[in-house]
Amino acid sequence: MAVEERSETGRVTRGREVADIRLERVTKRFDDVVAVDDVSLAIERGSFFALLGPSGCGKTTTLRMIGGFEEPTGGAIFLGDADVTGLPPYKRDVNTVFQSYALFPHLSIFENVAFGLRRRGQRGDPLKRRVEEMLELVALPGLGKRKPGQLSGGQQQRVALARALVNSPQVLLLDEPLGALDLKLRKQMQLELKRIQNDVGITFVHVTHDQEEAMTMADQIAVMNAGRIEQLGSPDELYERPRTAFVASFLGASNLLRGRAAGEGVVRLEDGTEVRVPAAALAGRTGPVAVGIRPEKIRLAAGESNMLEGVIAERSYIGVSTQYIAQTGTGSITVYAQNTDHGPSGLAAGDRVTLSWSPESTFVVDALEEERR
Amino acid sequence: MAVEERSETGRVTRGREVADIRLERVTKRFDDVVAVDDVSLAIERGSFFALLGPSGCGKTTTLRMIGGFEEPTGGAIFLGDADVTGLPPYKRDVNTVFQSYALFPHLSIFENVAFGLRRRGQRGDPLKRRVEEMLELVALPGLGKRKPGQLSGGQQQRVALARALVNSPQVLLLDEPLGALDLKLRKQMQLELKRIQNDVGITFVHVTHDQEEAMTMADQIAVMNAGRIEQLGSPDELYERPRTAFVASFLGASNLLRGRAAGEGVVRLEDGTEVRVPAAALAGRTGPVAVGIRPEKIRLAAGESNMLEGVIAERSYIGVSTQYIAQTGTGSITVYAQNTDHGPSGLAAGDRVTLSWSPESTFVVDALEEERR
Amino acid sequence: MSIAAEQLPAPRRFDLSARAVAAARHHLLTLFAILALVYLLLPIAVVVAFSFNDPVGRFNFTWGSFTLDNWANPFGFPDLRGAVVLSLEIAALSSIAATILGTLIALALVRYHFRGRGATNLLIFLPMASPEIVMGSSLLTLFLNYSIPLGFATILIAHIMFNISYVVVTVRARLAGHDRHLEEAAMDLFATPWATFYRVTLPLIAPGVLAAGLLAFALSVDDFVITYLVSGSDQTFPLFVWGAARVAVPPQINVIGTMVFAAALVLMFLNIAFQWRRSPKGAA
Amino acid sequence: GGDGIEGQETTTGEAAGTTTVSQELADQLVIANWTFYIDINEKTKKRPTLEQFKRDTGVSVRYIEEVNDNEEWFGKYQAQLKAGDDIGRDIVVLSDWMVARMIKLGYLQKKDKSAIPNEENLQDALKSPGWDPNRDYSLPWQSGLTGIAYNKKTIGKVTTMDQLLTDPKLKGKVTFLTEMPDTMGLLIAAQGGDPENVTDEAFDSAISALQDAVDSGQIRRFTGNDYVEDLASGNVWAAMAWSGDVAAGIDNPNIEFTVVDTGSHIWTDNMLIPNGGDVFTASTFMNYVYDPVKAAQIAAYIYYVTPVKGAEDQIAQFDETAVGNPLIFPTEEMLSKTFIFDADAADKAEYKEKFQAVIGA
Amino acid sequence: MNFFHRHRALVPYLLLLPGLAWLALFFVVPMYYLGYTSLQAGDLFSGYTFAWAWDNYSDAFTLYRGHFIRSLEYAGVATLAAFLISYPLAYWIAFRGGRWKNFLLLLVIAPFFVTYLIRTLAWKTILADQGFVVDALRTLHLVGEDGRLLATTTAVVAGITYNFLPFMALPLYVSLEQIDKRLIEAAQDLYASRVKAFLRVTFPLSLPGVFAGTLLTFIPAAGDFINAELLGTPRQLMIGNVIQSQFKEVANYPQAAALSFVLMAGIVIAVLLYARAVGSERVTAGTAA
Ligand SMILES: Nc1ncnc2c1ncn2[C@@H]1O[C@H](COP(=O)(O)OP(=O)(O)OP(=O)(O)O)[C@@H](O)[C@H]1O
Ligand SMILES: Nc1ncnc2c1ncn2[C@@H]1O[C@H](COP(=O)(O)OP(=O)(O)OP(=O)(O)O)[C@@H](O)[C@H]1O
Ligand SMILES: [Mg+2]
Ligand SMILES: [Mg+2]
Repeated sequence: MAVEERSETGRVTRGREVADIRLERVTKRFDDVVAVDDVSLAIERGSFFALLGPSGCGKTTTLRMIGGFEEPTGGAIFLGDADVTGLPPYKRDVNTVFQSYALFPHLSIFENVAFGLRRRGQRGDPLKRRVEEMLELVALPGLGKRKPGQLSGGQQQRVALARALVNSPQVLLLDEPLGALDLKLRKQMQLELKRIQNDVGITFVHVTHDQEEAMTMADQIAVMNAGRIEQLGSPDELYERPRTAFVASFLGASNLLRGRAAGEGVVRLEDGTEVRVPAAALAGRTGPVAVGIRPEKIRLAAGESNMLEGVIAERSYIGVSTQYIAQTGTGSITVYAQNTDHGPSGLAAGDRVTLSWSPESTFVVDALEEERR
Repeated sequence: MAVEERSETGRVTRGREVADIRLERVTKRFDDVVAVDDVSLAIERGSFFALLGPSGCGKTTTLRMIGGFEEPTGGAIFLGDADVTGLPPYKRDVNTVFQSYALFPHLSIFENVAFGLRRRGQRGDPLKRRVEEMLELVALPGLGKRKPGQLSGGQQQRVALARALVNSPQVLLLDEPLGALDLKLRKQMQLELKRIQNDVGITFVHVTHDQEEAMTMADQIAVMNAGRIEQLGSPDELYERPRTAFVASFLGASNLLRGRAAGEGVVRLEDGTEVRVPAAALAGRTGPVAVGIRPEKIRLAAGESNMLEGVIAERSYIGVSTQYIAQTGTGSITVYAQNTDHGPSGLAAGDRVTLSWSPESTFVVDALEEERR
Repeated sequence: MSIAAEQLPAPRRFDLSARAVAAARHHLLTLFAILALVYLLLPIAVVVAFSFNDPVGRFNFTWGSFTLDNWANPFGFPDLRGAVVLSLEIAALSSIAATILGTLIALALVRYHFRGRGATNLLIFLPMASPEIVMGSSLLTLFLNYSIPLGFATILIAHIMFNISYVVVTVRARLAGHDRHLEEAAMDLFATPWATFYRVTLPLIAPGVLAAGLLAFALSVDDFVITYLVSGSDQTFPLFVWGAARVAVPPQINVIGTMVFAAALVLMFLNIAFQWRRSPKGAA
Repeated sequence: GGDGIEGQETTTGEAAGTTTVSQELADQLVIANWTFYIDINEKTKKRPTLEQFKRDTGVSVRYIEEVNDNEEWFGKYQAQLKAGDDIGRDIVVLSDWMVARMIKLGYLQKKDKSAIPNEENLQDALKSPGWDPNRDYSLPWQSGLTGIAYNKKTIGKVTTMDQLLTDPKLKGKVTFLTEMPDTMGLLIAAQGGDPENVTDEAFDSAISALQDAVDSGQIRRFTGNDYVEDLASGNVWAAMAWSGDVAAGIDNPNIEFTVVDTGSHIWTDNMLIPNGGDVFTASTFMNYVYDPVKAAQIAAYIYYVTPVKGAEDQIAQFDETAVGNPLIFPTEEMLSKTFIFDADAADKAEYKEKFQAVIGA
Repeated sequence: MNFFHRHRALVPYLLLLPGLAWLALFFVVPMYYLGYTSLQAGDLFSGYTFAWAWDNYSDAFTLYRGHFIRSLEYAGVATLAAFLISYPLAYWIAFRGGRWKNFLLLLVIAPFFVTYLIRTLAWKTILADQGFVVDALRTLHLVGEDGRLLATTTAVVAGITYNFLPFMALPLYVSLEQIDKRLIEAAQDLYASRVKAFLRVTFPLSLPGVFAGTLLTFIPAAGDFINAELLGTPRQLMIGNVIQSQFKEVANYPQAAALSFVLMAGIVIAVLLYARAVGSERVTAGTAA
């Protein structure tokens, strides 16, 4: 797999010529709260980078330090090759799309978008052309005269985007820019954001607590937890090879089964079942561990080398797929079966099944106390 | 399939002894807006009923009329066998969980839950026991002394639920009760709500604009649009056999292809391809129609009787499945392939593919102008 | 499913007696509210009416006959003009000064986190919670102790002092409604702190500042107690009224009172209309 | 100043011959006086005497009716006077006992007698009061009587203090004066005491009578000039009153003034020059109003007792009915019923405190 | 400009400095001098000097206890009356005002725009013994033939109530207006009748407004002297009248200062207790409408 070599945490030394943003051991403390804790990070030029994590984990704080709205308590921040640690926001070639959009309510849409250009001394026709170009890019031509209050949420969001993009910044920071939109609009804006990033080709740093959003949009995701980066990598890497239980459960559903390492590539579960895992995944671990399998990787039939017997406890139809919950010797296991055929298919509650999955679909994380609720 | 017989629309006459709520030609007008337009509806006792629809379609208004907070402009509302049309809320054996929870901020959790019981004259130990029982049911024992402001969103939601349930109403109305929660909590609460409904066995009427939520939770769904009910049925019925393009696209993604009816069970697409559909689906239609196929029902290989040739234009990894967009003669078609195996699989952008699907997975709706944005 | 048909106004039943009671209660409240408004406005009606009175003799409180003379000659009473002018001068200066000082405090309170918030809030609150007579007398003792001559300057000092708190509260309410990130957005868009202030902050708070300024102006024009204690030989309009009240209130006082009232009403109306125009939905 | 009598033209006039700075007239003269204490043209609201003064001398007058009560006025300016500040008034008119206090405190300037040749017109009886034997600081403005004013329509005749204090028909319909010498003088006299030499016993006994009337609700208010308004509006039916007010200030034929048989107070208000006032201009004004013609003009309007000799002969030209009016020219019989309040007692702290406690403020 | 960025922590203090300095200099420092003056002794002629003259305070309590008590009584009754009048009014505007809300609110604060003294004088006209109000009441036999309104306790309390009513009505309106209407629906949903819904939900939720209004009405009412002076008799005089006359007529500054100080101290203590209980920001929030 091409995945392994791409991920690298801790001090990033490689690829300095393409690293657009670099955080070196950045810490931010508010009185007694450590909001960001010794984070190092490199973000490639032109990439779509997502910061993902639960509420309060320090995503916004990290972004604000990049933008210059907060000063780090420790560490340094580089944009390109320049150390910008002490620089005020208006001296950084970075623009931000705020969660609440922060459109200037007293200015027209045109003037909102023109704001940054005007501050940099642009005037007259070039300015006008540039702003209109940008309003076209975000599919809002002709609305320049309105005030922000007269636009819908989705439109406001696009104005915020245009206002930031029009300055052709080196980096665009987005703090949960879709948080306030409803599901449908959100999906639509996700596509649009992605399209725009493709078009303009600048670096996007996108903060979100929605793993689906992060996975569909980003090239690289950093999963944060309690001020630290738990894992950094591409979406599939994080999804398929989560390194911690936190990452595993934060990115979609997963079945985590307690067990103990029992030799090369084998984990013995609590009920004695042996599960084969990729040798690399277990690498060096001994003692209690947990093995994880994504619900969609499990077949409701024998056939793969890992197997468990169980009884269907619950079945629910969710359109694209049907979700089964099977009671097994090591606890309940969730399985998704895609509804490739018409009508409710196959098994019903009470049926006995054999669940099977391949060792390659299995990952291993440190054993944890149950984390429920 | 057992589906067909279950659906019955129009005036519901069957099962009056089990219809818990009946709306007869109910209309609600606000000044010049018709919020609810001649809606008739019967909801079975003990069922989990969802009202699904886009913002502003009249869901809340319908619910508020059932609850007694609005009076219908026309028509009648029955609870059980009693006409309750003119009755104030406090005389209806119905309780509501409001979208914003509407917890009394000045009362403790205990007193919030006890509120309805006290109004009905319950006092002392029985009251205390009942409230504590209910707090246990919603998994909040021991929090009775706190004020609502000291609880998280999910906890508040559960208090709102307990406050309504404690009165053992005939019917529980829920107005987007999960709207304010984040994704993870939302999923969790969905399960819990479902569990509680199973436990207490009363009728739930649940308003939402999230089709996933409606589908996972409800026994019956009414899809509303512009004040009217477009279709009413079980989740799988609505999903697999949507009767209008609106319903089709509101419940998940679907590929809609324009064509014309071309004889018994056949539709000819614009590029000449013939698509087989269930004879019943086309029943009697002639002229322009659209055929629909859900993305997950399409295989990226030949094998089923309907086939289209195409080129992969885009591939994106979304964890559970991978989404492909294929360019074909009749337009772009979305396909979901479940990631049953480890790692990014199969096709890449630019590859030629054959798409195939079974006639049973195909539905037919009236041809519509494109509805975009 | 939904059968397109005419709306049949289905027969609706309701509890007639319950409705009657509800209606009565509804109107009882309305009646009470209207009486309360009458109570509030009655004296104003009297003030306005008597501004058109041609009093019999010196005293303007029994109705003589209708006249426009008082309005034709609103300052036709010795010293009245001077008092009004002084009031306006003091009000203008004190409201401007208090608005500036108070706005700065409000900005700090809303936009910054700092130690001493609690103490600051308290210091803002106390003047509003002190009886005027105490503030006036304490200022007087200060001035007496330092032999500061009473007059224009001392009145101005006092008015600025009691206006600051009201400005802070008004501007803060206005500021709190705005997104805290607006200034950051401006800075993000290359606006220097100064540009941020006058391109974003100032326009945003302008309505609040204006409202605060008007409030301060009104409070200043109306103040009697504190002014009475610290005015020395200068005479503001309320002091003039006080002096006149002990002898004979000329109808011109009603004229001025009515004019002030009308001006304030017009300003308030403009403010409401302005807010309506800014938020087209009419939510002020 | 008031209404357009601001003077901008430079001064010419009779004082032009004298050269010292202090002998030069100022552009404006500021006078603080009691209300209804000078002639006024009801139509134009202008004051004829002051207009003439301006025409004759070029000095415009800012005339402020701000004295309602000696103590109140004093309290208002005390701080400034004590600090030696200019209170912006060239002449102020205050009662005898207050003049005594002001002289004692050094708040006054001496008149420029050379500018007041008309001072010789001063009534002989007033020429040498104990507290200013040579009239260095003061010159009487008007004298007056304190008696009872009543509404004969509503209450009939009220002639005794006893009626004021106890008549149940007058409950809540009576006002007394905040000026201690007036109220206490009349009360002491009514109780048979000597208001010209007040004893503690007499004072205390009068105070307790007053207290009783307050407690019972008999007395509605204690007032300065403002009783006039209450009397005219019918809120008050009988009041302790000053003679001129009733004659000149109330257009109601039902209101009558009477001296009290047991003793009415006769008092004098004096023109004074507070520190900071322009002595020469003020003195010029004093001289002006001591012209019998001018004095008659004022007296004919305000109906107080004029201190200027010869005014009686001139008054007919202003007001026929004023000729021989006992309020302006009291008869011997009236004067026999009057007293002058004990000047020391008037400013005695202990008495004041007791009196203040009763009147409530 | 970089200075501000680098010393961002200083900026709020720079903003606060001028205004707070003004308040400190002309509100806090005068309080000190008020205390200082209240301990002076002497008389008008020889001047007052500092002498730890505690008897000013004992006098304040002995001589003027009645005035203090009366002030508290009147202010209390007026506050209650203002509450009883303005609560239904504020409720009506907040819940039934609809699009007229702003206009109705304007009517409520309209009296503010007529000079306080003129308003009070207007009451004097309205309540005059010969006025139409008293006439009407006499015809209705609600007051006796020679009864009156002016120069009674009723008039003084009514005047105070009137003059400070907007201080009560505004915070009440603000707090009522802020109540989420769905809470009332929720209460009705939970079997509370309209009355119960009001008692259990609406009223408790409006308490911050009640507190703020009470404070903002009671405090100035307790220090008022104009209503007693213009509408009352010596028997209605309040502590405010005493203070103003001690200052402005008797010129007994120490005594006046001691009285002021006692009044202020009492009120400050009450306010601090109150602010601690409710939160100072919430108290002041009530005044911004
Ligand atoms: N100005 C501040 N003062 C004190 N603590 C703060 C401040 N800003 C943030 N914090 C704290 O720092 C932590 C991280 O906050 P941050 O806003 O970065 O979280 P987040 O990941 O963006 O969360 P969310 O998804 O809720 O926006 C939180 O515990 C927060 O309470
Ligand atoms: N009180 C009201 N006055 C006027 N129009 C109203 C009122 N309540 C609702 N409407 C209108 O009626 C229509 C239906 O509103 P309703 O609240 O029922 O929609 P909804 O389906 O619940 O939407 P959402 O998902 O946004 O909550 C909307 O057009 C709305 O604007
Ligand atoms: Mg955040
Ligand atoms: Mg809704």
